Amino acid sequence: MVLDVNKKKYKVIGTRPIRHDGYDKVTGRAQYGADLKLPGMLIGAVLRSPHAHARIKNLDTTDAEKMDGVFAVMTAKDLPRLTDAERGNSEESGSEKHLSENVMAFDKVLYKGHVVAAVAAKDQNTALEAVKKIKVEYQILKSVTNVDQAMAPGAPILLEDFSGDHLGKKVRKTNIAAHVRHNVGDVDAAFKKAELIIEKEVNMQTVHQGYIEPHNATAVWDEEDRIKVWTSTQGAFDVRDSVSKVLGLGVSRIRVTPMEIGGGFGGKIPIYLEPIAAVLSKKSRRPVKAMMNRTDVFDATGPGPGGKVKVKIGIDSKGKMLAAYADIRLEAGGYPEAFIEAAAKCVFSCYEIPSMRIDAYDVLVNKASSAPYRAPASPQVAFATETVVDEICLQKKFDPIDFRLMNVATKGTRTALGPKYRTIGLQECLEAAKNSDQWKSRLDSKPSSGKKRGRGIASGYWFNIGFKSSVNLALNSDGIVSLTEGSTDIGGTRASIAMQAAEVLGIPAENIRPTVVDTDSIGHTDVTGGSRTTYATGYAAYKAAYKLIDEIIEKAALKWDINKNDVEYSDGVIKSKTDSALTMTIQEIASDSPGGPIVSSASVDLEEAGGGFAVHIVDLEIDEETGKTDVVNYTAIQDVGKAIHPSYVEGQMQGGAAQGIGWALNEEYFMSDDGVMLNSSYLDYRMPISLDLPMINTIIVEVPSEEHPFGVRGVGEPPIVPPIPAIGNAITNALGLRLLSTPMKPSRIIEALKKEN
Amino acid sequence: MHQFNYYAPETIKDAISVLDKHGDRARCLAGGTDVLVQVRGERFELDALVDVKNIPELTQSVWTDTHFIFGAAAPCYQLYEDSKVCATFPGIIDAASLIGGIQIQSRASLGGNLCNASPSADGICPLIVHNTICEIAGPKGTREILVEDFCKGPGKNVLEKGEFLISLKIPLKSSNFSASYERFIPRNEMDIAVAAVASSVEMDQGIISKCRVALAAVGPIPIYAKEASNIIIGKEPSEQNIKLVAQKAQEIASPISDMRGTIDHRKDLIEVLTRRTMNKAIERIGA
Amino acid sequence: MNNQGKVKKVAISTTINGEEMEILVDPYISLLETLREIVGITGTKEGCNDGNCGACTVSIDGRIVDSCLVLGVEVEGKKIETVEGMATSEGLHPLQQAFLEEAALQCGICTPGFLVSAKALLDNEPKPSEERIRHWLAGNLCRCTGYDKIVKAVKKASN
Amino acid sequence: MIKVFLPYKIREILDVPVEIEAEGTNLRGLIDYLENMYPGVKNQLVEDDKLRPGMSAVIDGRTTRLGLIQKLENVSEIHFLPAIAGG
Repeated sequence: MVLDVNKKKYKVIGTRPIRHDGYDKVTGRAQYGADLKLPGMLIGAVLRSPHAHARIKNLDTTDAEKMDGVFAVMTAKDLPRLTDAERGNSEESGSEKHLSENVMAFDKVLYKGHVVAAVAAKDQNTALEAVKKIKVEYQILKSVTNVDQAMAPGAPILLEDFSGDHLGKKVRKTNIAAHVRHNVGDVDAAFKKAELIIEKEVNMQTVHQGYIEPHNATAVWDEEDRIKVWTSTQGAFDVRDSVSKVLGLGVSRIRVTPMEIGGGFGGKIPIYLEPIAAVLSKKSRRPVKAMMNRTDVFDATGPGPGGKVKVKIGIDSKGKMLAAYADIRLEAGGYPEAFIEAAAKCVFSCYEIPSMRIDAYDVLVNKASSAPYRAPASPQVAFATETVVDEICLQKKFDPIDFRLMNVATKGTRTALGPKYRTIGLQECLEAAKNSDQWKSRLDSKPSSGKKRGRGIASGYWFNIGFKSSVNLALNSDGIVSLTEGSTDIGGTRASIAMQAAEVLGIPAENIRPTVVDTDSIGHTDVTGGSRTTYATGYAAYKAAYKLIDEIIEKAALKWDINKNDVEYSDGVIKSKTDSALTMTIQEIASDSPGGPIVSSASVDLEEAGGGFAVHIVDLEIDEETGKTDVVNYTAIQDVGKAIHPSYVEGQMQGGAAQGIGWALNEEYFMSDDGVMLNSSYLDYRMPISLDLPMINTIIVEVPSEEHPFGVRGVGEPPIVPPIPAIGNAITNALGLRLLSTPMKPSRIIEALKKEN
Repeated sequence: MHQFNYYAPETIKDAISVLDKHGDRARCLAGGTDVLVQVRGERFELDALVDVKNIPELTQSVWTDTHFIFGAAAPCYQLYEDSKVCATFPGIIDAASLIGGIQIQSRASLGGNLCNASPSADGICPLIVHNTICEIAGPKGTREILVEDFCKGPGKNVLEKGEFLISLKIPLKSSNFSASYERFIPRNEMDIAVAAVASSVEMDQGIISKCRVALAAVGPIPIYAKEASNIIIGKEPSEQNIKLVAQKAQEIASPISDMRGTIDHRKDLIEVLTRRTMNKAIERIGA
Repeated sequence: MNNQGKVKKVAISTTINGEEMEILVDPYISLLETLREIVGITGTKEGCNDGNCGACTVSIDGRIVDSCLVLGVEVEGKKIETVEGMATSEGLHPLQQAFLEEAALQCGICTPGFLVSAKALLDNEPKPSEERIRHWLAGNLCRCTGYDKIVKAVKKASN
Repeated sequence: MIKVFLPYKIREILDVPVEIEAEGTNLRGLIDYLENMYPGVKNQLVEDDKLRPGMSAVIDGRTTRLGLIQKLENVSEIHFLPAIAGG
């Protein structure tokens, strides 16, 4: 269902053409990173630390080097040393030093799976055997794997030469990489006026993005010190920048070709194997391909941070929110960046609250360095806030949608970080939720199965980044337009970008041929992430299409020898405004365009899309004897601004909901006491399978963004935010008890039920 | 991974000779769904992997006057696509149709599941409650052993050097017999049992004349819960009596806490699943 | 006793997507690796290499398997079908067409496995219910779609 | 005059009130104006004649991508905030 708030009529936008890359993907022709084979190519393998925290006392690669079939062995000594500890405080993507040390440990390993050495050999099996011959002497250190352990006095310190930033003060010997605060209004005074104050603290286990394709990278380092990299990434230019920093080479020495990508969800933004493949290639003078296995992926990539979030909200006698406070502690992993600023931005994002204070802590723990995971840190904080909101509704007998509407954030609402919202669509989403079939349906509280049913609702937010994108267009002699762009296509963005150019040009989507190209072939384009691709790269395509029309008009005017102001273009046809006999199609102008082919290019550097909100409703069925929870009905409602290709918009909403459901119910890093993830396989990580989910109903709400010509907002991230609290609230509705830790797995439900009785 | 050779003998004799030659550096390959993962994960090193699927006895099934005999390497689908097996042994089918997904069921066998001797194996408890017998061949000839005596510890079984499992023999039962198997997993497929129970019941004029209950994932090997089973023999299948069996089974269970479940939850589950499988088995006799 | 250096490649003859071929494989490599590295068809994907994601699903004599859990040497004399064999000169298989029309793929890495699995289902059961489809596809993980559109596409192809 | 809000930690370090008023035709001018009022502010916000990495300026709800050259016309409030990366 699409609720069309935006009444504009479009020809291409809002239709559902077959995606341009679809044929390659259903026939097995599409080339993913692991499919690449280059002449003379070697296979790289890495040695990983079995310990969560240890000092490397000695590293001996002699035996590996001597093995038959081994062409190169590499350690961190082969990387330039970067000592810029100061920049470790950068919120952006960590310092060069941390970036490098995460790729390969220099003198200390900070998590199980941390790479310490690498080998290139004639085949996979030889490479793996050679890796086993590398001898490492470790001094094992005590590890910390959660925020409580890491923040405790006397905790072992992960980064010994690093200073944390605690409200602007430099602090040495701390695992708190950053403590930030945001403050709006007088929170303490506002709480004093509150009639009811509810406070809850939630605990989140670490989770993984879970993309099916393991990381991979292939590299060739040539005689001119130029490097070609082929990899599975969400951002070819980010890989180029990161590899350039780690290897100390200018960006233009590095060409990154993004291969088809088998899922990312944020986890394929960081680099891992790329510099290693490059150095192995340099040493072996052969192309080198390196790939991770599934255990490597769990141990050493991702994860999405676990942590603790405490939220306190005070309301007045009518139910208006007066004050809110949040204490957010998230795991950064071995190096800083747990997305605490994003957490602060999201925690109270759905509500208008006059006074707010947020304290957030970025905490180093002995786990892989956290990577963004779909709306990074927003699900964690939404779990706390939406639980508190649900508790208020329960205690004060408010209808959960009416209460949310009474306190809803709208245009002009001041956010916790300070700025006021521009046009947003949360209110419209809540109203759509209220009118949805599921919300209006009666919940069968005593189904024939004898199990308990419950319904929950929650809201969520992600702010949709903007940033840089570039697009080139070329009109071919057959009237087809080639579109080249730099955004890797994880889920149909070739189509959504091409459709925006097609709309402007007034031609069918199939007449645009989109290609994702390497970093030498297009202007800088930021990551496919932050829900920015359809928004920002689509905007660049929109601009490029208008420039192409200018070119077409100019060339037509030349050809007809008339003033270009007398030429008009519409839907692939060029006409003279003054002489009705003068008309031609774009094929005609393209096949014989005076002064050269018709091309255009455009770039953008955008601010945020204006924010996307989602509201989810879930009906659960719980077996009180076993604690098993099944999702029986689900509706995802979301303001997407404008749905370019509604099928892929629905797909994002459904996929995000599915990931959130998995996170809520079963997914977790189950750690041993010495910091090892014990369930590092798909078997035991327990992502949802087809039998675990019902059909996921979608309601697309369209409140156009003020920042985009078609009103596009980011779509990918908001839908992972509401599922966890919605499920938590549904469990409360079913059983009359509340779970405050993820995953809300069967054993926890049984434990809680026993405690109740 | 250490490199190994592949052998595909066509007779039991040839298989024994390869297995005997390589001792514990050889393993049988049936479905491969455990052994290939383990050898890749370097749980052990092999010089020889002996594919037993080309030996006719290992994949055939035969009905005799007294037994249903099926090859140790017969894949799960071979059982659940056989309507006679489904009608006769629904308790066995419960397990055969939920091991892994369809892909795994194309390859994995109950014999392989047994040899792998995992405490949480789905196939072993149903075999136990059917009084199933293992036929083993080795350098010293063949021998038979009850399934409940086959496992010796996690991943350990009674097979001696050069021996391998040929087939499984289920004694034929009266029409007053049935069985059921249920496991608890947090998802709906593709999981390892957190706890599981198989129950079989034989009724004689409204009274339970025979009963067997077996428990998985609550001890180092799948457990035949004899004391629990015996409680109800000679009694009516009342809710109360079944509850007593379930409580005893819960007592017998001695699980550990690990990533798949906690001690408390596993013990609770054993109680629930014993009741459910007992009831299901009894219901099946009626039907 | 150590094997190193004594393990010889094995010649096998097999039929892949209708084409009979003789190939030489190390006895310890999987069918997945055989297809990707020896035969050189890479439509069959590796997601976990331990039988828990189904991205490497192929069919052997009409039955679907995880090709990571089959040895290359085991397929002597057998008929293998992979995603590359689904489309014919007539065009896409109805499942491939339905996956495109229903937007049943996002990143596409799991798609070959789902297609091969679903084909085996429809070959035997032309009109499966939603529940049956979900049960049949339980061995195929998808992290992008939430399965909704995949199930719908299989339904559509069955009509 | 434009209302300006600085990040909590800069306010703490330099003892700046929550809300201050300043003016400028562009962001550079506004920051110079702030520097006159609260010496040290510029160093907190600017590095190498650019907004510091990790610092962003939100002008009436829109995060400027132009940095110091951003023109300020009919602006009522500006928030300086840590830049936030996405996933």
